[in-house]
Amino acid sequence: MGDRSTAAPAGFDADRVCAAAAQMRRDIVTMLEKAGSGHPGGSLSATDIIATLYFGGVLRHDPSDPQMPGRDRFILSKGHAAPALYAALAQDGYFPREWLDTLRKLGSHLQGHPDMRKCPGVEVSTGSLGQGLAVGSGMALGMHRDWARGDSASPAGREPQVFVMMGDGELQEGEVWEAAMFAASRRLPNLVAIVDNNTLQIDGHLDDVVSLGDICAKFSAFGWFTIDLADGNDVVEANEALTRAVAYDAGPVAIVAHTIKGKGVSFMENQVGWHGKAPSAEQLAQALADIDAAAGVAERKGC
Amino acid sequence: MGDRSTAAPAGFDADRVCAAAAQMRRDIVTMLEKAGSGHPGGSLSATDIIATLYFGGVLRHDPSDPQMPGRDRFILSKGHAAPALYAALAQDGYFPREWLDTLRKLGSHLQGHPDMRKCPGVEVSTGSLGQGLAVGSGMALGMHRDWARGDSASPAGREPQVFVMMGDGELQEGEVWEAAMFAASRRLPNLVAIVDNNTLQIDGHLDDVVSLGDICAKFSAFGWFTIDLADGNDVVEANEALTRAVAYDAGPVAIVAHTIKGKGVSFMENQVGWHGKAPSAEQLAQALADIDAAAGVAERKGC
Amino acid sequence: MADTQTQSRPARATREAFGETLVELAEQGLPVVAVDADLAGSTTTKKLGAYDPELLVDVGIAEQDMVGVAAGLSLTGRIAFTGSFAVFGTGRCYDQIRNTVCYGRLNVKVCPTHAGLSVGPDGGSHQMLEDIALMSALPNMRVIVPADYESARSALRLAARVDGPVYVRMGRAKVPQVYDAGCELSLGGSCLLREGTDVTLLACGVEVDQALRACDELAREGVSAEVIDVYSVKPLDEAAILASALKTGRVVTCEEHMLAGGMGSVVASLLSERQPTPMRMVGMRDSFGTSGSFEELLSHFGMDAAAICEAARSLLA
Amino acid sequence: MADTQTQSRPARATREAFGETLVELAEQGLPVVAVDADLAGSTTTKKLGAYDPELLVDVGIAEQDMVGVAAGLSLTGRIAFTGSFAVFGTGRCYDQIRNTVCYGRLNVKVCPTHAGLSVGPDGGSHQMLEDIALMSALPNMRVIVPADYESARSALRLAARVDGPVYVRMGRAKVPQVYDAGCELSLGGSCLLREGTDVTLLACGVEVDQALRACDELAREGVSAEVIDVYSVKPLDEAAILASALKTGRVVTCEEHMLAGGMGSVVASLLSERQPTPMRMVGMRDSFGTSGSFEELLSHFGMDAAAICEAARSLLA
Ligand SMILES: Cc1ncc(C[n+]2csc(CCOP(=O)(O)OP(=O)(O)O)c2C)c(N)n1
Ligand SMILES: Cc1ncc(C[n+]2csc(CCOP(=O)(O)OP(=O)(O)O)c2C)c(N)n1
Ligand SMILES: [Mg+2]
Ligand SMILES: [Mg+2]
Repeated sequence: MGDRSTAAPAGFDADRVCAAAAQMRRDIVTMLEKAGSGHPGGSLSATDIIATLYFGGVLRHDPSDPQMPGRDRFILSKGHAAPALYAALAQDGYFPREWLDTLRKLGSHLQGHPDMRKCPGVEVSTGSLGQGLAVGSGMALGMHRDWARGDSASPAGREPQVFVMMGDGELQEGEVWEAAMFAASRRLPNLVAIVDNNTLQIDGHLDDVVSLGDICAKFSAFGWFTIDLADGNDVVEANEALTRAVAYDAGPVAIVAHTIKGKGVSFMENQVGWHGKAPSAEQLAQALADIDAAAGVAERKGC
Repeated sequence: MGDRSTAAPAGFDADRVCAAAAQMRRDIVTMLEKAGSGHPGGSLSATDIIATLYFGGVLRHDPSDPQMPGRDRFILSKGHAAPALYAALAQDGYFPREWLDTLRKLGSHLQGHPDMRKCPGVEVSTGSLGQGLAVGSGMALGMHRDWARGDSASPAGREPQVFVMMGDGELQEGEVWEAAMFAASRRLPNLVAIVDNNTLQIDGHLDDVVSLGDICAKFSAFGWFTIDLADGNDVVEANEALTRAVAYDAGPVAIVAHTIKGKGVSFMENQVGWHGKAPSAEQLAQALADIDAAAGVAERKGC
Repeated sequence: MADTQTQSRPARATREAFGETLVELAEQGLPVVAVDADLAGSTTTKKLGAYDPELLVDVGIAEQDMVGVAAGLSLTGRIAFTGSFAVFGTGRCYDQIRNTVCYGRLNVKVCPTHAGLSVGPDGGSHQMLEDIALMSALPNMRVIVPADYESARSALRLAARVDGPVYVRMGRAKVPQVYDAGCELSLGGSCLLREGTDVTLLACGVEVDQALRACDELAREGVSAEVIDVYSVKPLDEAAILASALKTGRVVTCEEHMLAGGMGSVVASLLSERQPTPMRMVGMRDSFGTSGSFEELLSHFGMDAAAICEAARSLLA
Repeated sequence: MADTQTQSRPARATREAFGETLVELAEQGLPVVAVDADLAGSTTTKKLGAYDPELLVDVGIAEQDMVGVAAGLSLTGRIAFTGSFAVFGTGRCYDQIRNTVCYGRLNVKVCPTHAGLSVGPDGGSHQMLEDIALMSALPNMRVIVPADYESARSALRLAARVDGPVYVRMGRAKVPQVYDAGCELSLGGSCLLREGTDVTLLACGVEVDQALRACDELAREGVSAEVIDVYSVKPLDEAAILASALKTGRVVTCEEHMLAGGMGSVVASLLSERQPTPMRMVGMRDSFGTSGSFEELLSHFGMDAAAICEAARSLLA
């Protein structure tokens, strides 16, 4: 990991992102245990990329002004990973941490799936899989026109970006490919799709349900520039991939991130059964111990 | 064209298929003029392949027994090309030719889009684009299981096939790619998709609306064996492609057939305006003259 | 207000209002954009594209993507209008309209054309007779069913003006003009077209014309029919309907739509809960359409003026 | 027939009936096949796959393809049951159900689970409250809404037995058992659960239990309520409803569904046309659901026994 700090662009602090990711993991398992239902597996696989977006300086946004003009947008198309998003938003100051305790409860801002009308920082409501990339394409198109026309300022001086995170199983939805064709045909320079390629869906391994085969090849054939992110749970690699994707402006970019479902919680990793089940109190204790241990190791290793 | 008769497999009679295609074209333009509305362009581009299926010995079926067990199935997923299907079915003896005069009229067997409950020989009702490949996959799966189990006889001794014809614009529908993933994952050996790649949709050239790019590459990336049919209006080439597709049994096959929209009617060829408009009486006369002239030329050239 | 001399002006289709009104709104500086799915010529959104190519986004034959792209555009401050035919522009993208547009209360106007029997010869697969049911069941959605070209223009202006999801149902059939240019529809409004005392005819869309004809015919028989255009199917003008039902004591609903979930069923629910009143419902009774001309089909399926008269007579019997 | 001693047996979810009944039908030699969309465990179709892997086809997260594949399988002589959650298994594939399954009158049974508020904490995006409206508006579709585990088993057996499209609505919430094993539902049937004279409670699905509780509560207040399970929402048991409405003169409809296009609106239409009767409708009033437990939500949105009692009282006032 010696070359990480050199590979990472200025402004990216791997330690800070790792620590933020660890805190997100703690929050995820804790809120799920409190809620008694929800989706840990796909929240934990996505955590490091979301942490990189929010705490690695990739996403240009302002928690004190969620509707800031010219901001980047993040769409969690795989809305069932809401706990990961809520954990990031809380840690970033979009809303009080206490809200996390209300996840999935009557009257909560934190609905089972992200509700843009109830939770600041949620750019669009999701939960029905397969819809985020189309919405992101429309957003990217509108934002690109505003930018090209000079109607839009960006806090970073670069063109505002739209990041859409999808599950790998989610790619089985045809609407994703409709959106892929559309975005490629319009050569949207500010659209980044991130596939959380944890190889599992609800009913099992993707290859045992309906195989996605080579996901990069599919996006390539649909006219996208693709980046294979070998370890989507490594924040340095994630940052590199996201930075490259932002820089690429000849069209939309798909990052296919190889991740581990349930990452960071020993008994959840690669377990299809932990897709949509809350941990018990004992399991939570074990999960928190796992997360703390990994965070400690990471600290010792300088990450 | 000298090598055509050698290239064609035994049983295939190019002259007969050409003549049948010419008659289909006459029937198509005639019935559309009578109806006063309908879709000539995509009917004419598909005519030669449909003629090859029905009159070239590719499709194993029995007009006197439309529900014959073990028959091949043809699904016209691009249902707006119904006139081409009706012309083939009438010529093949599925129903009296007089029905053609009733196209799109109140009480007709020949609805604006194929209705399986009203017209014998229509395997499944279509009209809403993008649905035929999924239906064909389900059919192919069921038929393959019956065949593998020995529950199904085939009149030809070979495994019964499902042919699904789609428009190129139709491929913009996401459901097509859902079905493509599914069929590939099940390695359906008896499923053949035929893309009528006439390069036009309603609002213009595909490349000006939403480009499909390299269609073969897309099907390849989705796990299909593909055949590029350079001239989908040439019945000999069409027969070769279809014969190869039937023979291939390691998975589903996509034939991408390069065709000319409006083929055979001078003023309709490659004209986007003739997607969904009926010819006037004078235009019909011109169209029939074009078709007859081409048929005469073909006869002289030995096709 | 409405001009009841319906025969004086040329018949026009409601869809003809679409592209024209979008251009007018764009000219007024409203940030409108149309998203269509390979039917920009048929829906007439092409006119907006001719005015400014940037304002028409054609996503190809991909209705789900159409709604998603419109949703995304609305989230950049635009007023996004979707197109396509009613059968595909609602049914093929219902979940997208539900979970992205309505759940998020986005500023998307679902405005397909070619609703109902107006696609005639295309047949039952294309004749959308459930769209009002689909759209009315959706929270946050407003449903407007204009009767003619001028009221369609007003409906589209209204849709642009109010924030959030609106459904405007337009057709392909040329229908006689009922309204004057510059008429103003409102959310939750209705329009009293003929006053009467014996029976109330509540109509929307192309059935307004049929109801007016029925009113004339009934008048010849000595029956005084009140005709109300309930163009705002959701929210419904409950006060006007209750008042008229109280006055006449008999209600006939007239819609070019499936009875299940249609305007008539909403009226029946309202009356049953608030003021039970004998009713007859004119509309499609649980059947697909079929190929034929629009006029043939209206009478074939019992939705023409004659059918309305018969319904009214049976209430008066 | 129904056992009205509802408290004696453990509560079970209607979805639990799905896989089990499919296995039973397969064992009887019926050519059933289930097509699911990455929810085979949740819907319980996995049980059919465990019985014979060939009989469960999992198409992944692709509801449109699910319906298409089921349609194709039905065209090879199989009785095809689709799965998924109600919100996705109807709304995401409405056009496929419409134009392929219903228009072609195919032997496909649309049987998603997790309908209504029963998905509780998942929230409004997942709480399908429009499926009855969507499916009832479709020609050739029959709509069955079973109240409990045993009647869901019967509904599935019925669906397998009748040719053509059938919708069976199942939920995730455990509800007390109302019916005995071996009860027999019929198309167009209903079940009189309690006889009464003052008010008729028409209920379907999970609301049958709530209506029975309301009946008990009303009885304590001296009100005699008749409770009818109108599990066959389409076709509707018109004769039974008209007779009961005539007897009691007051009708309360109870459904865990949007009022627009729901069972109540069909009843309102029937009564308005044939026999106007004062009604109250218990159900969802034009709002999305929200996260919470099933029981909390039933009371939060006014669909519990208390709400039914209140509706009945207001009719009696
Ligand atoms: C349209 C739709 N169909 C089905 C579901 C139910 N569902 C929720 S999560 C999930 C599996 C998602 O798998 P994947 O996309 O791989 O997500 P991850 O592994 O990252 O959790 C399914 C089928 C849904 N939310 N939306
Ligand atoms: C789901 C759906 N959306 C829209 C339409 C309207 N429509 C009919 S034909 C057509 C264009 C088809 O283009 P293509 O598939 O290329 O067919 P072809 O060129 O062979 O006629 C469209 C958009 C439809 N029938 N179905
Ligand atoms: Mg996954
Ligand atoms: Mg084409």
